[in-house]
Amino acid sequence: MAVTILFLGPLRDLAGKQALEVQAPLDWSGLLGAVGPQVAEQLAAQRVNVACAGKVLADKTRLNAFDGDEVALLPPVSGG
Amino acid sequence: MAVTILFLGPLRDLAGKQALEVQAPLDWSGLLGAVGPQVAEQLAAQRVNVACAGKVLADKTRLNAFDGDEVALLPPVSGG
Amino acid sequence: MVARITIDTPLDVRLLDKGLSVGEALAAFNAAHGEAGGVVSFLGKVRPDGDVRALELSHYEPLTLPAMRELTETARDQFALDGALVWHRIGVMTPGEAIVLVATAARHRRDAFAAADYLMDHLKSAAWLWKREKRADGWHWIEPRGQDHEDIARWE
Amino acid sequence: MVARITIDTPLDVRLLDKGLSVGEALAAFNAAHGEAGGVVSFLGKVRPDGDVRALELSHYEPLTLPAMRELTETARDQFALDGALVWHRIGVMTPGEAIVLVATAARHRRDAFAAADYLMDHLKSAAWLWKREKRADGWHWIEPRGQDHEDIARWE
Repeated sequence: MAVTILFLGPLRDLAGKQALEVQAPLDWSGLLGAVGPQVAEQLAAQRVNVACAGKVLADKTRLNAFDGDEVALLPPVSGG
Repeated sequence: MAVTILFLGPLRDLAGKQALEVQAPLDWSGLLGAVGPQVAEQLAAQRVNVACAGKVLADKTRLNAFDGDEVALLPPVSGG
Repeated sequence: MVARITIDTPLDVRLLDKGLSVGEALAAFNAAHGEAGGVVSFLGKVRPDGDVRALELSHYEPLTLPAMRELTETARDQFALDGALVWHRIGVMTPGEAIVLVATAARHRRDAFAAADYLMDHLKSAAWLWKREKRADGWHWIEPRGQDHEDIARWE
Repeated sequence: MVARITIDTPLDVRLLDKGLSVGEALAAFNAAHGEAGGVVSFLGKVRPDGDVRALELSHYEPLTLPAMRELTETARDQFALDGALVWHRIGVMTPGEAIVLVATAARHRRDAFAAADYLMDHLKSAAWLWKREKRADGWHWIEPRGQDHEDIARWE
């Protein structure tokens, strides 16, 4: 089975897609490798949060996603 | 003709009536004499305002009401 | 919803001697200010406090409405409002009925909030309204209270 | 007015993918909180700014609604609310359309005002919503801005 990576907000445009399926399990380095260099650069920046299975991770570098989990990449929300 | 004195809010109960017609012209001492001792006592207190012909008087003791004027006695408005 | 109320003036100030339909009033106000980014409303209702059966508001016609209009103009200028609605009930009301409805429309949220708050703080003293409550033992006039002066002092 | 909307929970939090009828929503909220002395509402609309033709809000379902609910519960506890309504649009909207409707009901006016203000200041960061605007030259994502952090800092 697989882990689904979701690109939210402007990251969707940067990734060129809305979602991506990868092999489980998925950790932080696996994530950085899977999303392509542009999204990986954004991910490394502090302001992008990562949610796994519906919870925002306090420390995204400790990502540990299993079979069937959804990993959402959450850029800062918009102002205005 | 006459000047109409209006008793607003709780002053209406104190006066036992809503309005009173008196001879024009009407000045401050005429007003105090016309309204009865209980209302006169309230009027003397600072918190009761007097309006003449639709304007609240800055100095009510300078009241000078003419024929056809309405003199309104305005107790403090209610809180809550 | 069928709009039975139309608002065609930026500052809509009314004294009403009958019940007001809050939903319709606010729908009309929103429709009148389609370009405002933010609309704030305040609805004050008669609280079912203790044994209060009814509330009566009396006013002095020649002063009440002009004072409410003047206050609303001041709020518009001070908070750059697109428009304001200030409706006040007079007469006899029962618990749960609306006493006052204020709405403000502004380009920015903060202005709309501040203007509604300002209008409510100043309305009671501007409006020359006297209030009495009917309880089991009859009608009682409500005294002025210090809180109103404190409310106004916030803006000075 | 025929009430086509019924509110039967003290805290009514919704994400809506279609237009909302503000008048009906507020009428229903008022009806649901007949004993509250004060009801405050805030309506945020798409501003017809420059050449903005449309606005799109996207969100992340598993986070947005729980976060809005949690925020609303916090507001209820902090301001002793009788009830609150927090409705947010998602999807594509055009200028003049409602984006957000917040209403608060409390015994006292000051609490209702403060709670609505608090909810609006915190909603944007709690709600995990991303916004983009369609202009003549296509869609543009709206960047986060410092004001939001200042808005929240008011309450700390």
